[in-house]
Amino acid sequence: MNTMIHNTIHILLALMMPPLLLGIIAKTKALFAGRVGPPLLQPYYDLVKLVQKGSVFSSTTTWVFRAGPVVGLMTAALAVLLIPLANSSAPITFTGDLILLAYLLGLGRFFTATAALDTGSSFEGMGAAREVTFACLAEPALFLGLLVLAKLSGSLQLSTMLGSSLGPHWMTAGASLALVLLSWFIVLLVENSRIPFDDPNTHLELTMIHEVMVLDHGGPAFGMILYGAALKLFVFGAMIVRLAFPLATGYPWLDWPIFVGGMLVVAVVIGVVESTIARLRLTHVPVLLVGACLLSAFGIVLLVR
Amino acid sequence: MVQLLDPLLIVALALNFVALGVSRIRAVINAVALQGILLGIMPLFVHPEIGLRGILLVVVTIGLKGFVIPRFLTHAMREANIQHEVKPVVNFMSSLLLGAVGTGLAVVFSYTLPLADEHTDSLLVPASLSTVWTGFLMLTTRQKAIMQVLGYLLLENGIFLFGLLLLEAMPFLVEVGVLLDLFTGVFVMGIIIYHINREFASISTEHLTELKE
Amino acid sequence: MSEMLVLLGIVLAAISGLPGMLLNRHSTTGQWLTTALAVLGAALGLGGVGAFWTTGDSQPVVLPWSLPGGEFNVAVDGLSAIFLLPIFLISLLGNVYGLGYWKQTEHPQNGRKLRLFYGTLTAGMALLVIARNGILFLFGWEVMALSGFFLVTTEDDDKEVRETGWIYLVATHVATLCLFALLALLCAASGSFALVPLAPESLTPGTATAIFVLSLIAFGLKAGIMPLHVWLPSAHAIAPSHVSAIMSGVFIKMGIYGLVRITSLLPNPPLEWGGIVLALGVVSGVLGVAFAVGQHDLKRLLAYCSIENIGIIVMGLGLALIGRSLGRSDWIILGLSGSLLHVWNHTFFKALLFLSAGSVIHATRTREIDHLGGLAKGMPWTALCFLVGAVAICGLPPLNGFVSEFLIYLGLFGTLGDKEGPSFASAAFAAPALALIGALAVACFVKVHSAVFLGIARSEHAYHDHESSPSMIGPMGVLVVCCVLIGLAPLLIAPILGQGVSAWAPDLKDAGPRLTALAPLDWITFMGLVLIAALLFGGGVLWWRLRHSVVENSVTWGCGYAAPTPRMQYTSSSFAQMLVGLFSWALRPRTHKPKELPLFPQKTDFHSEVPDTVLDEAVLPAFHFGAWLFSWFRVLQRGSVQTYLLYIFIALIALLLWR
Amino acid sequence: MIYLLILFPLTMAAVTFALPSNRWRPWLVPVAALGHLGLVVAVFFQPGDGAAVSGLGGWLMLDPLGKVVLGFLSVLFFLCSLYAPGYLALRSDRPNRVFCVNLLVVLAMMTLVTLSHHLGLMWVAMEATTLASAPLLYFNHNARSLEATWKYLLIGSVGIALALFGSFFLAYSSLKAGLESTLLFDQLVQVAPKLSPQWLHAAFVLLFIGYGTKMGLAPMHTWKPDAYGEAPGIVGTLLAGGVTSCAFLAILRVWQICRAGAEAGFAREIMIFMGLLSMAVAAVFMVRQRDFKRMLAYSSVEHMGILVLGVGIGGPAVYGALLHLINNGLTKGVLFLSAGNIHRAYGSKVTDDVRGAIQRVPLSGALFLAGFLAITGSPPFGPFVSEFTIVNAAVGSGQFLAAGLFLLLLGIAFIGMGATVLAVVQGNPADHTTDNDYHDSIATSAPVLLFMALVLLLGLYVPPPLESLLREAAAFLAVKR
Repeated sequence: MNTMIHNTIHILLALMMPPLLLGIIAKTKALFAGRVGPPLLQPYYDLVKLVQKGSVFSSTTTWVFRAGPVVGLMTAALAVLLIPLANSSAPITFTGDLILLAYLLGLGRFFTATAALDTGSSFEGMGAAREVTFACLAEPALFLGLLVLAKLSGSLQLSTMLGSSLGPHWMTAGASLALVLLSWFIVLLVENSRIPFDDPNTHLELTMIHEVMVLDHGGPAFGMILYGAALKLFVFGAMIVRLAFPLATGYPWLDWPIFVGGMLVVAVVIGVVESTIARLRLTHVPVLLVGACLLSAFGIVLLVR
Repeated sequence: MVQLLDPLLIVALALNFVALGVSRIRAVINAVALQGILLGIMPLFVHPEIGLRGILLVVVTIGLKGFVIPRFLTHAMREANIQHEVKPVVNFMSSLLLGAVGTGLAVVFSYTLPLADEHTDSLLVPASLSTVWTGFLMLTTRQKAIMQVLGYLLLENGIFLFGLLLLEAMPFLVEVGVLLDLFTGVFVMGIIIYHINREFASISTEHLTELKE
Repeated sequence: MSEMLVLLGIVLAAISGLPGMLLNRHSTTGQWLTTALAVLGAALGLGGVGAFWTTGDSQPVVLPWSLPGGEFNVAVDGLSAIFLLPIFLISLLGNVYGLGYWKQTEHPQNGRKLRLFYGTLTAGMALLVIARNGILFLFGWEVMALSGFFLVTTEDDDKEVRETGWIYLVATHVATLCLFALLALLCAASGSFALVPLAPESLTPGTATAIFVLSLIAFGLKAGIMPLHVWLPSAHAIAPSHVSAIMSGVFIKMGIYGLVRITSLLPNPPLEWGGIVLALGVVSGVLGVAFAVGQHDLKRLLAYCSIENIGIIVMGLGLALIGRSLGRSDWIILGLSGSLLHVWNHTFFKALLFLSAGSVIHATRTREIDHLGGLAKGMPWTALCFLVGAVAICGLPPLNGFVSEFLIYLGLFGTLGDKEGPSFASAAFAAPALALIGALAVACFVKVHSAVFLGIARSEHAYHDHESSPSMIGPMGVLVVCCVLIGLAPLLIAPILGQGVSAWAPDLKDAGPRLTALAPLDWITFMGLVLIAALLFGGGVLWWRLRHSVVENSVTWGCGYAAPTPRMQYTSSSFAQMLVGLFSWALRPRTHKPKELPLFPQKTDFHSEVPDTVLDEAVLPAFHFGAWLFSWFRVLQRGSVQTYLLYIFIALIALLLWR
Repeated sequence: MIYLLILFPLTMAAVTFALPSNRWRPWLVPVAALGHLGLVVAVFFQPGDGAAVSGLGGWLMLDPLGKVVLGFLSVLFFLCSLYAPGYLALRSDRPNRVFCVNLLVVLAMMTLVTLSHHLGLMWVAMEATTLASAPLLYFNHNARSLEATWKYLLIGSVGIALALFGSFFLAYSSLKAGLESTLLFDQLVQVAPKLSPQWLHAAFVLLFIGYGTKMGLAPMHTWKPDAYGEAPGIVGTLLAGGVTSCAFLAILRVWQICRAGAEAGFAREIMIFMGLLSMAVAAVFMVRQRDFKRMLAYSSVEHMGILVLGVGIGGPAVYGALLHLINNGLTKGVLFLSAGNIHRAYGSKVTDDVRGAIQRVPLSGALFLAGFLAITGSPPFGPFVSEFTIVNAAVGSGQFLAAGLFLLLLGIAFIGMGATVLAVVQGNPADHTTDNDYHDSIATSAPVLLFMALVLLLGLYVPPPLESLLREAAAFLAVKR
């Protein structure tokens, strides 16, 4: 019964909240820039608008082009169900679900990139190339971090690894966890193509990664892409939050607000980062990502030495 | 009578040096022939009580080594109308020296050899070894095919000399077989030389270096 | 029973090519007879395997054999069965595919030869897998290797083909010679050529190490483990596609089989062995796929990708070895069953990919990825099959590749150790490496699939696209089904894998049940179904929205550029450029770029390639140096008879003074 | 009976000499060969022990070792003789009287070698084979064959002269030991323990060098590439398979005496060393060899090395060596005859001109390739069995260095040989090479096929009679009497 309710909350939160994060980031950046900025709920309005729009498809495209957004959205949606949000375990949890999580996102990436290349436009090709290239360096960082968590929790279920049991380890193995936290934040930035890796709202195609991949999408399909991106951000945000504040108040109902608060904080932090750091030169991106890998690697070495 | 053997051997050795030292092929042939004759009569001195088959053997040997083969070679030489070994790989002086050194070594070496008592003081073994050595020298340093045949003959002579030590081990049949082989061998070589001469208008083995890596 | 069926299948496969040889080179009767025989044989063989799995009994067939040390001794066990299935299945599909792909009428000069050796290859592999005697094993091995040579050199009028075949032949013969030594050592240790586990006291550490190293070299050469892979990429590239399919899908797995079999014979392996094997696996995996990313020859790319998957398989084996050294049965089970399952999976999707590639090549007559493009419109089924294969080979759910990698991941994470039992945490670093491999594979296959099938045709080659005949699409369909089936219902094959593991580690009798206990295969099924349902739902929603909204068609948006041409598309090379740059320390890419652009740029060209570093910079130079060295000895034979006689004299003196 | 074995070929030779017709004469060779084969079979299955087949008061005797070699020689010669008529028909321009006669004389002399138990007699027979085969080499009557013949004759005669010297030493060693000097094999083996070691030592070296020259062991092999390169394929087969086997038999006899005497270890070392040396030299010279007939000659050097090495390693390897004697001979038959056909089809034997043989002469090309795979020890062909037996014995007796080098050299030889063979077989023939009218016919390819069939058979299974014969021979060599 209880789990029932928790799962419902989980799902509702996971479906409702993501666009809000985008809104908050935008707002933060606006404040830093001294502008009023769009309303917090702007992303929701955009989604509604897009869903009602008609669409234009390039005559070179095939069904793959239409499949891209669907896969991107659905894999992200499933990934959300694997992540523990508050101290209750995720709706779906089993040994090795962390691997499924990573590979679901991989599937999404595969089809987003393929759909981009389906148009035959060199700009979208460029974006796809960068997306998959950076992912190659982000994945190891993610897994090295997971190694640390697995070592600490002695389990291969995200719900346990990111569960409340993580709290005490901050005392014993704080250094490792801090390193992982840092490297995962970098992963979050690159996976969701935020500054310093990518600039979601520049309109200079050559510099963009994610945005340029979806240049040809419009209408409902584009809506799906936006929503999928938001979900993906939510997934990584949730992982960061669980890693950062694994504390358990003991009152399950209190944990949810705390989590939501955590998510908002993360969003704000992202906003702050985006407005304070300049975008990296594309050629320097790999260096930073390798750095992220090394951070997590160092974390696990500290642990098993 | 055995004591008469050593002088003969000395002569045989001397003939080795003739063969090494002169360039006139005719002279070399004669030297080898003479050595053949000497070898032919030696059994009589080694084993005085030799008997009929010994006599026969002697006759055959002398006949082949002393007359038939030399005749044949002379004929081949005429066919090819050459008189001289012009430029050996090692010139005559040095080959003489080499021959002398070899003979010396042979003598020294043969004293270190564990010979049966009855042979220790005989010159047979040194003579045989040095003749073999001479044969090798001829074979490896002479350019004219016919000279190499002569070298081969010297080699055989040397071996034959050693064979004198153990006549009874070598039954008549085998002895004759050996001689027959020798003769056929030289005969075939002669034929080949004839063909070589026809093919290259010379019997110098310099021409025979087509086949190589 | 099963042995008999398998043997019958072997015989039929071996003779399947003969009728064709007797017939005239232009008659098509031969190819039908051959295919009929081969299919029948394969069916019998599969029946035998099935019989083994259902009844689980095996009566070894043992006959005396008058070769020294030889004994005709064949038996099917869990391992053999696992390797027999791909052999017969791919041989069956390949033969059918060949009907359309390599018509006798189109290839009168080499069609019969191809079919003959296709059969003998199958027979050789099946024989070596069921052989229980070293000599018999060697026979199967060499029949396989030589048939492979003749298959690779099917079109030997082409210089490139001849050189490739030559490199292959040298590599395989080196492997065979290593096997000579290996078997001799085994025999010296155990006293017979019977392939049975050795008693621990029967072999010294030195001998054990020698056997291990030799098997690594011999079988590594066959399997194409980096850096022993030198023969593999070109061989797979130039062979006819259904040959590439069986070579990449099955043939190189025989190296894996040998490694698995030999390691199963050696008692208590030291920890280093497992470590070395695991490390080799990581190297092959990462570099294999890195090289693959750099290729722009369709089949060469797939070949390098085989090296990657061999790497994954070897990682699993290494994990199992570590488990055996440390007595961790769970690592053994997860590692080895993951490895064995990946053998199957790679067989299915790699064969699928090669067959699809073959259908592309058959239509367009080129392997150059950058000349293709937009084929999905002309050959939709091929495109779909290739897409399935691509998703599967990237190890993405809900297809089969995911399952095997999942098992290996679990094992690798397990090496971190838990409350009870020893740990070997340095092995856990293979997990991120595997993740890297996965991500690179995604990059690689996004590139190849899109460049070949999506976008617009890049050259007139690609305008000739037409869907292939059913005899070619059919086999691909079967493989697609296999991929989906294993991906969705891994529980079905858990017992089979269990038998394989038990055959490797005899003390693990209950490997099957324990596997299902260790790995949540049921969850994989569930999630796979959920994923498919979700995708259908999402697709439905989009479709419904598009139905009820305005949809127009137009050209791709060129960011304002008015007249885009096909040449302006992102090519596969440009797609891979960044990654190639990241790995340039290993790939050593060669670029041919114009000096500098003049003031008024005129027509110029740029192209880049990723040759095989090991082959071009290590192996070939070494061989040329050796030949150069040997050539100096020729002065010893200048034709002067005097010198020759001198040699004799010198030899005589030398031997006289020997002592 | 035993005399018949030698006299029959000789009489047939006389008949052949008498027969005037250049066209029909070649057909006498197979007839004689068949007769010889029949006689051999008859002798083999003759009731009674070895003494039953002996003559000249023990000078001639058919011991198990002799049986192996004699049986093999007879089969080899028979298959070659089947090839002769077809070949000579192609060469109808040349008179073939000498050729046919000498073929039969060689057969007779080889038989004599296998039978003779008197070292002197054996020497005579060996030298006779040299002399009789010289005209065979010169069959083509051109400058190159002339040079080859000269070298073969001179080097062979010198070498064999050394063998005679060695035989004398052997006899002397018994004399020195105070025994009545003899060259009778059986007596020598009996008194071997008493023989004076120094003389025995020297005798072994001389005999080894002498017969080794005939066998073609490095560094006495120098005549081989020239001779085999210029001789017709059939002669190459006879030399590489037959005469060399006789020389090997002679070495085995001497080895047996040494083994019975004090010099076993020493002789073994020398054989292992010379065996490996021959393999090494052959391997080195095979790399980048453009003339495929010379390449075959080096391959023969290599395999002579393997034979000696096998005996040197001892134990089961001796069995392997004896089996390899047969396998090598038969495979050489395949190689030399098919190479001869290819040579005839292209009118050249260098890889610059010869390409795509498998298209120009499919049967010979395929057989050449198969023969190459066989001789390099690939299963399922005969040589694999024998070579593997030798490796196995070496490893089993802990001689890892020898085994390792053996495998390494096999590998190099494979690479060297393979490059040439594939260059010949694969690819497309150049146009100008396809104009002459030679094509594989029954007469020229059936014997090769027979050879190949035997090689394959021996690879798949060793017939029990042959196996028991080999076992007897190996035991005969092993036993210390």
